[in-house]
Amino acid sequence: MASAKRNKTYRSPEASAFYTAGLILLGIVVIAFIISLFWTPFAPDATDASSKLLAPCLRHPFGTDNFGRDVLSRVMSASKYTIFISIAGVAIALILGTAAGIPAGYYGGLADRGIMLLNNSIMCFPGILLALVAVAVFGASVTNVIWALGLVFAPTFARVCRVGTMEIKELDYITHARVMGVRPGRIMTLHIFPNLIPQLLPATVIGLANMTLFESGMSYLGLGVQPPDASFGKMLADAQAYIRVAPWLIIFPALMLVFYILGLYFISEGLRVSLSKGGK
Amino acid sequence: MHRFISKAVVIISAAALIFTSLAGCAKKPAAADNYAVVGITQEPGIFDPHTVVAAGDEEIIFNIYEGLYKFDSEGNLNPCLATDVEISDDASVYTFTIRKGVKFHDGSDLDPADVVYSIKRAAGLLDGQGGVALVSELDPVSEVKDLSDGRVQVTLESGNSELLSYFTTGIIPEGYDNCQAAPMGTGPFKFDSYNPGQSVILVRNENYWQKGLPYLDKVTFKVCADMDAGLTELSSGSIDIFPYLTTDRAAQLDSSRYNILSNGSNMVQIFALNNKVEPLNDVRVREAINYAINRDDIISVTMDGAGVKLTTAMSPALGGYYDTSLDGTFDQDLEKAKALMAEAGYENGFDITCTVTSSYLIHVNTAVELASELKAIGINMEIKQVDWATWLDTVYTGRQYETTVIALTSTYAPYDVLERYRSTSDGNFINYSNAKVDELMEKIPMTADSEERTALYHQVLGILTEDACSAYIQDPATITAVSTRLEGYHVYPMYVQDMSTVKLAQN
Amino acid sequence: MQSKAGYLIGKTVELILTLLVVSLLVFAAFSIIPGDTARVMLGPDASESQVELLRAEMGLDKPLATRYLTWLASLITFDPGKSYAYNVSVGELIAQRLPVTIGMSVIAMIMVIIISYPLAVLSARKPGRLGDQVCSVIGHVLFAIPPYVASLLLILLAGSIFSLLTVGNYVRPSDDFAGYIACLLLPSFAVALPKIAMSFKFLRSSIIEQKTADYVRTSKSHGLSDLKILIRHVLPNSNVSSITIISIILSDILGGSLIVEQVFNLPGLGRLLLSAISRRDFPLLSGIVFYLAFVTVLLYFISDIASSLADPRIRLK
Amino acid sequence: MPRHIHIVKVHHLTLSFPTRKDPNPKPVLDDVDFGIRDGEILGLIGNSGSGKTMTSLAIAGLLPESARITSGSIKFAGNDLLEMAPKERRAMLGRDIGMIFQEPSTALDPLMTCGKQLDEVLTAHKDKAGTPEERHKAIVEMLGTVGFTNAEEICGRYPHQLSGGQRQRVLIAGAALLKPRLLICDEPTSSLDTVTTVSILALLKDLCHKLHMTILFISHDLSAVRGFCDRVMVMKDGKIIDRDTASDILTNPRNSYTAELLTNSRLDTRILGLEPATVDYSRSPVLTAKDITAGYGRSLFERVKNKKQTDTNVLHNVSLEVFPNEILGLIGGSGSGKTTLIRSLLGLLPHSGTVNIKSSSIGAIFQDPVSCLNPAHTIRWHMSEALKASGRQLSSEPGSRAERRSRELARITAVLEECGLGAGYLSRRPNELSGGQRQRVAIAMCLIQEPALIIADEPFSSLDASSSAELLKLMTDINRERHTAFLLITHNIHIVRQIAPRLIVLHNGEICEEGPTREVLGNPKSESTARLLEAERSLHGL
Repeated sequence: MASAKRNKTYRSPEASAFYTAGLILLGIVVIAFIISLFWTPFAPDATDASSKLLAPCLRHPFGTDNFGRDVLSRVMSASKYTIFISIAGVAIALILGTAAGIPAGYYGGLADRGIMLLNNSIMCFPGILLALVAVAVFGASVTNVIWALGLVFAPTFARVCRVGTMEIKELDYITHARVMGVRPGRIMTLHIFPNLIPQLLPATVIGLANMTLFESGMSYLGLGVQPPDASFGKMLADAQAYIRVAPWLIIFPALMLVFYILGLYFISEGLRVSLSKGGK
Repeated sequence: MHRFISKAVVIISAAALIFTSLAGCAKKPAAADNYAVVGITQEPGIFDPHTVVAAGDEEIIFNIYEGLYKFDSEGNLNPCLATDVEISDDASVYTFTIRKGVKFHDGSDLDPADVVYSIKRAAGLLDGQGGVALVSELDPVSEVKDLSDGRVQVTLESGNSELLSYFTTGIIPEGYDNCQAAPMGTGPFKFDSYNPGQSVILVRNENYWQKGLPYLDKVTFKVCADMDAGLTELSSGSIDIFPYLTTDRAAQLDSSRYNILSNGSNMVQIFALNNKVEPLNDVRVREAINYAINRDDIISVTMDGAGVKLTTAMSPALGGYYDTSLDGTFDQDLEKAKALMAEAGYENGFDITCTVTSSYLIHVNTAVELASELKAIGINMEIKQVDWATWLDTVYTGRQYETTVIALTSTYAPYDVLERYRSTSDGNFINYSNAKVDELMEKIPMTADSEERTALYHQVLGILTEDACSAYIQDPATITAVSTRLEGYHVYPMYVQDMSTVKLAQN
Repeated sequence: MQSKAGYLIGKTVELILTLLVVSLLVFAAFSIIPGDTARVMLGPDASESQVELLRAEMGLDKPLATRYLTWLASLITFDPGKSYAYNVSVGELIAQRLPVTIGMSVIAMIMVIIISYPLAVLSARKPGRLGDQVCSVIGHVLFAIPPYVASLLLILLAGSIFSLLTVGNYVRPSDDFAGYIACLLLPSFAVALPKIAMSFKFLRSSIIEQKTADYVRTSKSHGLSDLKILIRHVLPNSNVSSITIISIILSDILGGSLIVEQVFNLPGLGRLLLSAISRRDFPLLSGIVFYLAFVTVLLYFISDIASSLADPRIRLK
Repeated sequence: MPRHIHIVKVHHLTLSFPTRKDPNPKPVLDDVDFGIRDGEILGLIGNSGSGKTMTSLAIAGLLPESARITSGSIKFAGNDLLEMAPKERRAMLGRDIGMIFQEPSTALDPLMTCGKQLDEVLTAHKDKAGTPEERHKAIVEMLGTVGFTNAEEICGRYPHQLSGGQRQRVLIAGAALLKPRLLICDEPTSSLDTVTTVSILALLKDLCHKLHMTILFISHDLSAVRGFCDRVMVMKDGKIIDRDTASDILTNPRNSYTAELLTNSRLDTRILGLEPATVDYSRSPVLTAKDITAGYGRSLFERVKNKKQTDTNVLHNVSLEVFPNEILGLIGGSGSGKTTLIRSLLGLLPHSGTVNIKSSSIGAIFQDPVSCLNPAHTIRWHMSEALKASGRQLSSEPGSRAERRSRELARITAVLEECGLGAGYLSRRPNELSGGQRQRVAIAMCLIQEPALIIADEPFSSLDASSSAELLKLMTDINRERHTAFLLITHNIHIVRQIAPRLIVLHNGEICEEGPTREVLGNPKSESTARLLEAERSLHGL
């Protein structure tokens, strides 16, 4: 197939639109995060009884909450947990998933059945349930949330890896490598894994988004990031009582949360579009 | 098969449409609305009037059980199942005249034997109880006698003039031991059912001895996850009465649909410092904490200003027993606080944990505000939220904590408020120990003269303040939202929901 | 026919194996709790004899394998012990809460189907047109809004706009069925929203994919009308591929309703779960977790069977 | 309807795909003008992208929505198709114009039985529908006509239960069911093997006579129309560049493009001057395989259900020997077990019997040039990976790491050079190479391991003629100069005849004939060899 010559700089207009929208949305959150590492307008957990529930103004562009804490500062510092938890969780899920999925797909047979049985069993716990239980048993802390979510998401990656490996291992270049006498470990890591990246990349990005959904849900239930540290989910839970008198308490964290998730969705969609077009 | 599936989809969709349209048309039945729904934020657990601990349980069973005496909404102690009491001069013998014509929920009559059984049970005098009082305050009771003339005589080990308020403990039928599963008392409402995690339902007691009461047919205590969940239900109309609101939340309610009642609660919100753990065992550190915090700000943030600032262990609501000279002792003074910290060797501050129950937003919020304020003197306070049961277990009973925030409730009696500062008291969860206080608390019940007693109370309060045994914050107002559908609700200065006087509004 | 029975047996064996692993996972999770379970449950204040008593009551003094088997047996008989916090049978507690969670899930699923299906068919008619693009963008945005955030917004809207739908007012189905449905509509919608987007996206692309399939061209060359091709060929084929996604959506809805219940203060399994978590009520917690997973495993099993019925390629191998 | 000389008349048809950015693009069909005579078989030949499929879709009225006809007209039996209402045009499909397509595996709805799908042709045209019984009768009759002896049974089957050839017959039955006057066949045989192709072509020709149908036959392979079409048109870049009777075009191409197409259709080895090495059959063989029996296992459940039944075997007791320097040809139809045999020999498949290889390694090259190289890595990586795997790595040799690296590089470059690829290819990735170049890299990867035997599994089948020829030359050069033996699996008898001194014919998992190539092909003893030869001859005229 001569058309397989892929021009690397070419992007379909559809993919470009997704990338642009995604990067803008994600950029807002990431920039807020980076700035928050060095500076926030106020300390995010500094209370000030004299300026509570202020509507957005020059001093407090996002307003203040019921403690008089600056919502902008809190939103900025909340992005830290959201980004950190999603990246760390996905990293764990990715490592566990590939470590289980590639051998399962490559060897097939009983090993595959065993791994997939465990995999499917984990996937049978509806969404957030397993993470909630893990946190319930081991206690609510950022580390536990990360491990729990990593574990919950690992099967998704394992599945992608397994299916991809099963396809790739039938291709001639893998057969060739086997004929040449390349060891299985080397085949899996150097021959198969690089070719899984086009499938893993969108899955990773969407994993970041889904993990954020879960993390914010857990924080909303009070089982994620603990106060007074700010997280989007907890901020929203606290803001629920002021939904009518201080809607900015809901709007800004919700917007940032949705920006982050939507940005990731758009990027993964862009990746999917461009990778599927490029691959064919 | 695929055709079957397509058809099934169509049928299900159609069915769903019909349901939704039906649901749209359905109107609530207008009749039989002689009921009230009260929102509570704690899971009820114990319905036995003698083993009940949590205030959240007491506010429910207040409607089921009655004692010989009963508080009213003003905080006065009135005769209830007793018509009268005679107290001996040394305050060691109480003789109650039992009211006649009172019936239990099962229709049987109240007689002195029931009273004897109940008080013995509460005081741990029944066979097989091993002398362990279920109601620890009644431990001094040594003998309960039916005088066979409609009177019951209670004898104490030693004189105690402050004990009458504990005879509010519930009276149950003689020999009855199934209070947990099937509560049975003489109160205005009968126990109907308990759905764990959802509700407790009470129904009208037709045979209530106070004629004309109660007005309502049914009262439901509905469990809400927290105040905000309750608020949501309140605004949607599925709850009629919701106590313990904060002012800012109450302000959001539609005033045409809800009356907001506010009252001093006679509660003492305490930033409890465990006197036995480092570095809080150092009085200078405790003082520093007291000087570092700004009570006005906390009241502003948590109650929107609706609270009375406290500097000591008693609410000014107790009138003369409260020592006004202590006002202003611990006004915020950061310099002094820092100096005290330095003196104690903590000029760089320290880390500490505040274990607070997530069931009460006011306490969580207080903790958050405290954490922010304590930063100023270098104390880095981490907040650990636990559920109510865990809090009770680990903090209150287990005393495994560093600091906590909680509101202490009490009957309307100064002795009850201060009893917990005795070093041996079950309620002494801050591990406070001062021999002088122990001595004074021993002396108070023996003192018949009320002025002398007041002076002793002042002395105790003075020592507590001197020792800065903990940081006292406020007496938060009890703010209750009551649907305009109802009237006759009274806010008590203690943790009860008296539903007997509540009735439908006349319009 | 023989292979059909074989397929069924194979799937059933898989189902049972999966359930066993699921139960093992749940059991393991509650067996590796740091420290003594009975002590953790009773709190530090309990006396050693109380702890001993509870340990014996829970069978904690027996070997792990025995405990697992006992627990497994109790699960199969739908009687997994007594809740520690409520002192009521776990089965009974779950049964009480089931109407809310199941009701919400069913209503949400119906909403997903009746909203996303027609939209997907319409959108896929002319992909790339304005209507299609608007639907797709809205879909992406909905997809990114967590259900509880959607709930918050809906509460705000519902309070001021639809006074018909009362928030948090749960009516038992035995009392007033229409009221029961009505009180679940709004929370169900909040749960359904992102799933509507998900199912729309999947159905749309699956219909578009099927429309370009070779057999559609064949049918066109046979002179069939577009509508007939859509109904007789495109939709059945895309339905077959949708069965799996529907079972995934159902499981997601079940998970989502656990959170949304909390926002709407509905007495469902989610709140029971959270209260079990906060009170460290492990018998109840493990019961809820296992049965929720059980329902999901069953859903996947049913979806496998359904797709085998719908797809002769699986049925007649 | 009056009879015309031309059943279809295409007048100066121009067609393009305008987009918003480019409203006047280069037309896909440029002034196409031709007629199809009643009753003839007209071949339309051209490479992909030449516009032949668009032409057929334009006649059928199945053009993609984005296509715009800018000028011209199409008349069918005198009626202007482009003036008709869409509904009328649709009604003509199936009734007046039938169509069959390239890929029979996906051209039938997998969820519907064949009978039902054929029934749709009838119900779609209400005037011809009739009662269910009548319809069923018509379908069974037509299935009989297309060569099914078990027509009733076929009706109840789902597409996946049929073979490719059977599916194509069902599709033909569907297209011919209403006895349309025109049957458009868009590359109907390109995914079928030679034997099946021949039978399908025979069927079409038969139908043409029996049902008095006119056929427009579209193909990219000029040789496939030999002996089948009456007339042939050649298309290039949307234009018809050549048209004549079939025999004229095939024997006497009038322009270079047609000539090129013609050479592509056969592989002319004579001009390459292939010189394989001479073989000494007295030496001990490099590969000895004895009694190879292999197959694909059954699922666990099937094994539990029926313990006695053995696994379904594809190969039965196959024994063969490959001698040093030899190029051994292995031919067989599809399903004969060629691939299974190779996988067994390479140790990729569990099998019984013994395989004895007198060499440290054997090389292998495969059919598909797209997947023969790992797209994630450069050519250099591929080569050094092969070197590492062979154990001939230089790490044990003296010298610094850099020296070893440069020596390794030198070896890699030398081998690539030998395979006709310069050093410039080192840093390229597979997707930057053509199919022939990729196969060369695959051979180079074998060579760097210095094997005594290379197994080549249909290496030419996906390559164009010139690449095939070059690859063939490379293989014989290697054979001659390096004395590497080859086991060459192919379905192209022609190639085997040229370079392989010895030949094995595989049929149904057994060796049915073995011996010197000239003898076997000159005087086939088994029926299957004869059939392979016959199909080859009728298609390619060799």
